[in-house]
Amino acid sequence: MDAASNALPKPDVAQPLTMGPYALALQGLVTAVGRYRSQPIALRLLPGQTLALLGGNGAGKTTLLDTIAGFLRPLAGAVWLAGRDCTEEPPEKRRIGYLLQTDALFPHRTVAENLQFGRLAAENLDALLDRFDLRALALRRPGQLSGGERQRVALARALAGEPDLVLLDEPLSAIDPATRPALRDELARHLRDCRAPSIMVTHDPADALALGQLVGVMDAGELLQVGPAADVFKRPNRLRTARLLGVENIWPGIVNEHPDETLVRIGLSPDDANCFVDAARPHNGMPLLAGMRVRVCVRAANLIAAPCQQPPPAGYSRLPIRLLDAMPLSTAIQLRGRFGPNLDALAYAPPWQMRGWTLTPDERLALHLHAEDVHILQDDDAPDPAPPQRRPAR
Amino acid sequence: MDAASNALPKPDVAQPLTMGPYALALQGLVTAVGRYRSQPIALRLLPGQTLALLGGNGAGKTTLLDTIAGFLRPLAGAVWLAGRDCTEEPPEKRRIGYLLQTDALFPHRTVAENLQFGRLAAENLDALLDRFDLRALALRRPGQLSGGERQRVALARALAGEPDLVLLDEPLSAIDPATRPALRDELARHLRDCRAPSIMVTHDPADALALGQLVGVMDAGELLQVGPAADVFKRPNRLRTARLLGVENIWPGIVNEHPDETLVRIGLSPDDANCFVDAARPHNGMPLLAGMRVRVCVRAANLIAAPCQQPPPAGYSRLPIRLLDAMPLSTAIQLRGRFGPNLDALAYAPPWQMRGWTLTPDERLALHLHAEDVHILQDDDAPDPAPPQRRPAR
Amino acid sequence: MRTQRGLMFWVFWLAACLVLAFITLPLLALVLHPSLGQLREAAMHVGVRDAFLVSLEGAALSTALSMLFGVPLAYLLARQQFRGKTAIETIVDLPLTVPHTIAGIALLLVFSRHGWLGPAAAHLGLSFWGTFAGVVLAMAYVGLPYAVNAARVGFEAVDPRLEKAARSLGAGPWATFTGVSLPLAWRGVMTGLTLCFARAIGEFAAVVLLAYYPMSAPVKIYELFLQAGLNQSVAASVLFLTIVLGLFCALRLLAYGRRVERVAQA
Amino acid sequence: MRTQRGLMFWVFWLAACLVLAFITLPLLALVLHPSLGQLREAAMHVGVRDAFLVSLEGAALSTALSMLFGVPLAYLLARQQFRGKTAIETIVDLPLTVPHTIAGIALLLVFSRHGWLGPAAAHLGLSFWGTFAGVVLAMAYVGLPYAVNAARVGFEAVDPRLEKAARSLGAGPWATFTGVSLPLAWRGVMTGLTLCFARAIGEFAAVVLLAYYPMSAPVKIYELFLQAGLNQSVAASVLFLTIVLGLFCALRLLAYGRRVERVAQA
Amino acid sequence: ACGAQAQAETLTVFAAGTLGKTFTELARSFEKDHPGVTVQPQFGGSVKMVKQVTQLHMPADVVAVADYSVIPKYMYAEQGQAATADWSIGFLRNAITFVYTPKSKDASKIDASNWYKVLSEPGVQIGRSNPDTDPSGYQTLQMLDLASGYYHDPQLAQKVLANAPKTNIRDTETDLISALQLGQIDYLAIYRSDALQHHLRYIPLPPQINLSDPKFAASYAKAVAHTANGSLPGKPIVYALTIPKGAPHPKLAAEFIAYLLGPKGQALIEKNGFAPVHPAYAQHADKMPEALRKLTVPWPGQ
Ligand SMILES: Nc1ncnc2c1ncn2[C@@H]1O[C@H](COP(=O)(O)OP(=O)(O)OP(=O)(O)O)[C@@H](O)[C@H]1O
Ligand SMILES: Nc1ncnc2c1ncn2[C@@H]1O[C@H](COP(=O)(O)OP(=O)(O)OP(=O)(O)O)[C@@H](O)[C@H]1O
Ligand SMILES: [Mg+2]
Ligand SMILES: [Mg+2]
Repeated sequence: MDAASNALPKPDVAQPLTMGPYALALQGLVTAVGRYRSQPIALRLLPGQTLALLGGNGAGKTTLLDTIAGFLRPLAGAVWLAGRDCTEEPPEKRRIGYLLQTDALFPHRTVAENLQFGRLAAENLDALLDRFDLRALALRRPGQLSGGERQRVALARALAGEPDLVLLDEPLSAIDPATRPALRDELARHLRDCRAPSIMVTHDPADALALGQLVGVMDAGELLQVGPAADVFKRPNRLRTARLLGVENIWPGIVNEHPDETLVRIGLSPDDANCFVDAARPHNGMPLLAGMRVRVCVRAANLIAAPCQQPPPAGYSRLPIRLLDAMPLSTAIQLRGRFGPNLDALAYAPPWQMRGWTLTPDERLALHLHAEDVHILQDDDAPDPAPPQRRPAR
Repeated sequence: MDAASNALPKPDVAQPLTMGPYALALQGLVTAVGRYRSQPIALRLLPGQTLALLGGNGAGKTTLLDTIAGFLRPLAGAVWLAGRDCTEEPPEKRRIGYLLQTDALFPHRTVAENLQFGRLAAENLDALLDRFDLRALALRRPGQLSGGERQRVALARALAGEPDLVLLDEPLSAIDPATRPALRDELARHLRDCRAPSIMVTHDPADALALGQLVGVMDAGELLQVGPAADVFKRPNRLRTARLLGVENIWPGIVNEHPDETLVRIGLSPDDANCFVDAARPHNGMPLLAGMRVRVCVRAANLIAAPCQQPPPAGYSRLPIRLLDAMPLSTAIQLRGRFGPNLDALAYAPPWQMRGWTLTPDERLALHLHAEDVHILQDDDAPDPAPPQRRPAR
Repeated sequence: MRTQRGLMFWVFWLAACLVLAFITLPLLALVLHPSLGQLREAAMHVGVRDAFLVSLEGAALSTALSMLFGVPLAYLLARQQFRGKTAIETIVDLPLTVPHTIAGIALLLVFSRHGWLGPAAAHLGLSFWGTFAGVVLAMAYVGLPYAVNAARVGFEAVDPRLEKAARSLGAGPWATFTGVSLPLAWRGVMTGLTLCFARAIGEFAAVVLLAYYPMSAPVKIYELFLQAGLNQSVAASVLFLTIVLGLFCALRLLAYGRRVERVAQA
Repeated sequence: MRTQRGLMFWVFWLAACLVLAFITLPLLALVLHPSLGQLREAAMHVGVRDAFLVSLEGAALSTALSMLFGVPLAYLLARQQFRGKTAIETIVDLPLTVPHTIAGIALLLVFSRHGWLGPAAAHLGLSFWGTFAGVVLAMAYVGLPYAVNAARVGFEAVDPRLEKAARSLGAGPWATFTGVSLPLAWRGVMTGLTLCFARAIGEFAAVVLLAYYPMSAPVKIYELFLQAGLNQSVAASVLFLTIVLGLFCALRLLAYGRRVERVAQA
Repeated sequence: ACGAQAQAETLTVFAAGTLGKTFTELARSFEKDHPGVTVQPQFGGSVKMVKQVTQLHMPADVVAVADYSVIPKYMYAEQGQAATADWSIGFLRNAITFVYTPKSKDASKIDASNWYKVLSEPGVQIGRSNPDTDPSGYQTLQMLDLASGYYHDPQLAQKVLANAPKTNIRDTETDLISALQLGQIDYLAIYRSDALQHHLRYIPLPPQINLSDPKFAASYAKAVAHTANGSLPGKPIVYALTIPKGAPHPKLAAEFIAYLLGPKGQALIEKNGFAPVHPAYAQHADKMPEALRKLTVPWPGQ
């Protein structure tokens, strides 16, 4: 049961475009606003598919949605929607349901009037109110709604009227944690029921995994990676992607030796024979030759804390660490340890595993790590990029 | 190693105030703005202590900070700061470092000039810049900084000059997930080094646990609970608190029988003998009599997924569920199941536990739950409160 | 914010009171000057009533025209970025600076019988010399900058995202303008309307050059001063002020009654 | 936003061009009217130069005074909530509505030799009759509403959170006002200053009643018209307009040169 | 010219707009002869200037108006109202005429004999000032009434006035000079002095009708102008002046008037197209300052 099971094989963004079964296709789209310019962006979505778009502040996500919706003219490329090239169409012709980064409800109209604006005037209001459970709010003005209610109305407005495409710009940010899970579930239900493809921008990897069949990662105007959600989270294709996806542990390493055909061993510290991890092979077609400098990406959730002496199960590597601190989070206990020369490891342990296990600082522990959970990337990026200056001086 | 080890015993908010060793004391403070009125708020903080304040949108958190900082006049009560009653003092006399909900950097001044404003003019600028690692940005204007950089400067401005109290209003919201962990660590470091007590408002339980020795929960103008972080998360005192703290599973139940002196058994479904949980006794002094209607709060992370047949270890209850779906999140795999008549359970399983265990929908599983992890609350709140209307019509 | 009753607060209030006294005292002196009988007399005077009517109608019409043509310009200035925008902004402010008599002469140069546009207008049966049309023309000229500037501020305060939302809901540019931008810029537009109206109704010098007859209120008040004396003319102006103030308040209510946020909320 | 070249766009531009033509044409006609020789002659005329100086100095001084007293009022209106605020707002707008001659008469009623405050002022050695002080007084009266209203808009646009930040950093109300509020409201304050200046420098009717002498530019232009005829007076006013426009542009640059955001950023 | 030189003094003169050029030149010349003295003439409609003194209580040293009857009417004591002046001097004469420009309709064929026919033609636009408030306004009406008799055409006044509708009326005729020069109107009823000072062509009307000559006072008196202030009989156009009672510098004012009535003043008056009244006429000579009394003769016919 894989959340990405109904996902496409990763669309080959280079091959010439044929609309085929796709409901949305972006062909070498170069977006621009102010002094910002994106790289050419290619993307195809099937009907009903949801793409969750992650990326740093100022990556160009909103700009991309604005271009698809027709508010910005692309510098190059085309937008194909429901079988037609609509690059030159004005926004009101495109039949796109767009939830803007703020909810953008019309403050001078009631909820019902908001839902009857423009092309939605032809819809059956009663049916709409029922579908989104808004009957009680129909006569209120947006200023009289709570944040969560506002967002629900905005969502209804974006999804109503069977649009050809749904664009959602951070639909769940600015919602407090008490309201958030319910709203996320509701959103998931509506996106499932919706025939149109949708693109949802979010800063929260959890939202992306929960709602997107596909996940895309953008940074500084470049669509770094698009693919089935689980794939992208498991195998980010670049260091920037890994960072944006919130991979907690990124260590430098050197390809050492080859224990066998299916595994490759990566040394994390040149002089410490104990400090290595095994990774599964083949590895995304990367030629892993001995001596090559690589980056090892490991999610904290995949590191299993174990007593120091306990031997790792088969297929697992063992990292001996000195505990720095342990902190209970709401979903797990966060362990921070140091190993090798000066490398930090972050691990999440389920609270029940820690029951009755009193940890003291500087205690020696081992972290076990399965070869399948080790993701190796080429060391091509700058070693530790300073956060790029995103907003140009105005 | 408990994150709350240096926390106070929960201050008894009713007892008459003596400043004692406390660096900040609020005594029956009634805050007000517009048509909003809070309940009387009592609070005491020791030097160096950090209180993380959680709560829904419009709960009154910003209003509370504004009142402490002297921008709003309380309707009643007093603010004691560093041994003096400063309820009537103007804001500029209070020596409070206040990071407002937006960063509130002066856009017409450079970073250096921002850090030399007001009482900070007397500080050593070089030392400040070095301490917060801002030397490279000193001559830029806020408009030329990225969001993360802006927040760092604002933080420096709030913490500089040895204030008597530090107030931080959502210091980490609006920061993208790539920048967030680093900034959180930096903030934690500075709060540790800081002699003054601090209050930090946040929407994120993870931030609250990571940064606060004490956690407070506010809702609709009421400080529902204050206490050591782990305590509050483990034992929320009301249903509203539990919801705001993000407790995933809240089930109705009836106190059944008493298996022994240390345990109490709660039936979750009246007719299904299999559908019960055991909770540890004594239970916060609550008299748990047979037949009493209660609410059972359980965090998803504390539910251990197990094959259906596997018997629970000693001290654990067993909930037989039918799997609804499984979704990989970045830190765990989220399992959703149904049991009894119509109750849903959410459980987080570590990814390594699920390795090689293929789950299919409708599969029968068991969830094991330790008696210590079951938290029982009185069923006094409304059964399923509609989100209160927080913003009054303007 | 807490009302800080510090020294600055009092100094500021002192300055504010001086300003208010400075504005109010002369008007108060004016209002107290005529007796009730004189006021009644002025109110019964047919010429005075006619002049008031001309002024009110002229100001209303010129304001309507200013809004009709000025609001589109205001919207363009608020929304479009183009080269020469600053030049256009300066042009719009020009009538503010020109001494009013000179503005009248400038209008004559263009709209008189032999002026640049006079003959063309005459072809259409329009004459601006000594006609109601002339009153309206002069009023519109001095009032336009206020209409444009205030409406522009109103449009600038409307969140462009609301317009985007309307467009993507299938509303064309026109439906978006009338259904979203204009209602949300209401306050600014109404402020512009009020200011333009106020400026138009008070104008004397520019109007009198084009049209002494039909007499508008300021002209009539001046004539009363010459013909009948100070008391009568002050009585008429107090009456006039009262009417205008009433209208002013009504417009203000219309402008500020509909307090809706113009920004999409997070 | 995408520049939608739809029908509405063109209709709006058409309306905008009509407005711009309406404003520009009369002024163009004015500028083209005098010959270069007449302009030179006007420029060499000592009386004209003196009058320009009086106007510029008077407008500068009255604007300075209006700002000095009007800015605190603007700040209070922008920041404080109190009962009667609407009344005060209406009072501030009053001088807009009053016909200018009436405004002059009202000022006379209060500030003339026998007026309410005239004797008191005379005690202080201040006379407003036929003095530079009178010019400044009348100019300030008609210019004040602009100063207050524009400055108020400027202050309203300053994020109160920035003021809070300043206060909690230990800056008193005064330091906060001068160090944060005022610099950030710069644009609004400067716009107010510009409008007030423009209004003051163009005023004739109110000024001429209080102070025919020292002659300000509009009075001089009127006198030139009486003595020398239309051509000289138009030449002088073109000259005057040019100077004022130059000043206007300079003020505009000052106001808009410092584009800083006035809102704390998220 | 002595005594006053010791300290700087400012003399305020309120004068009819038509006296603008004359009095400004006079002021400069007076200042040259009286060092330390500043003369500040202010110009406007005659009635407006008088009312500024009587009703707005503006301080003025000399008031000079375009119609001698204005001073008695508004400034002498009247039903309880205190007098602001009690004497006046008629010091120059003027004539009413029509000015035009080469662009005016039928400008090429108009002359002193056919003017009333040209002005009666349909389509001609004639400007005049407000007869209810301005002397030249009612003087124009009186002149046209006289012309009806003089040219034996009872309809003359009516026909000419048909071309001078309300739209062409302003407070003072000088307000219309710009309209004339910009071609909005063809002819403008105005004083001859203005015509000369503004270098405008004008129609030399016969003295029997142009109200310039006191010789014809009796026949002038038969002409009537119907205004809002009642029916006004015609009078010769004699400009008058006085020193208001509250004048700040009555002594200097008398010196200024003497200067005006002296040779230098008379020369300026003639240069600017006025006809001098020499010696000047005095009304209530007993109440005027000694120095002036000897420069005047009693008003003929009064
Ligand atoms: N109207 C504009 N004018 C000029 N530059 C702009 C404008 N809007 C956005 N930008 C710039 O374009 C870039 C991309 O902005 P965009 O809003 O698409 O980012 P984003 O990925 O949506 O970021 P966020 O997560 O903060 O919403 C940024 O560098 C931004 O500063
Ligand atoms: N200036 C104001 N005038 C009137 N009402 C206000 C004002 N500021 C806040 N409120 C109201 O007071 C209540 C508390 O607001 P407050 O800003 O303290 O909430 P908060 O807990 O900080 O919420 P958030 O998480 O959204 O920041 C809300 O109902 C809000 O609508
Ligand atoms: Mg965005
Ligand atoms: Mg808040």
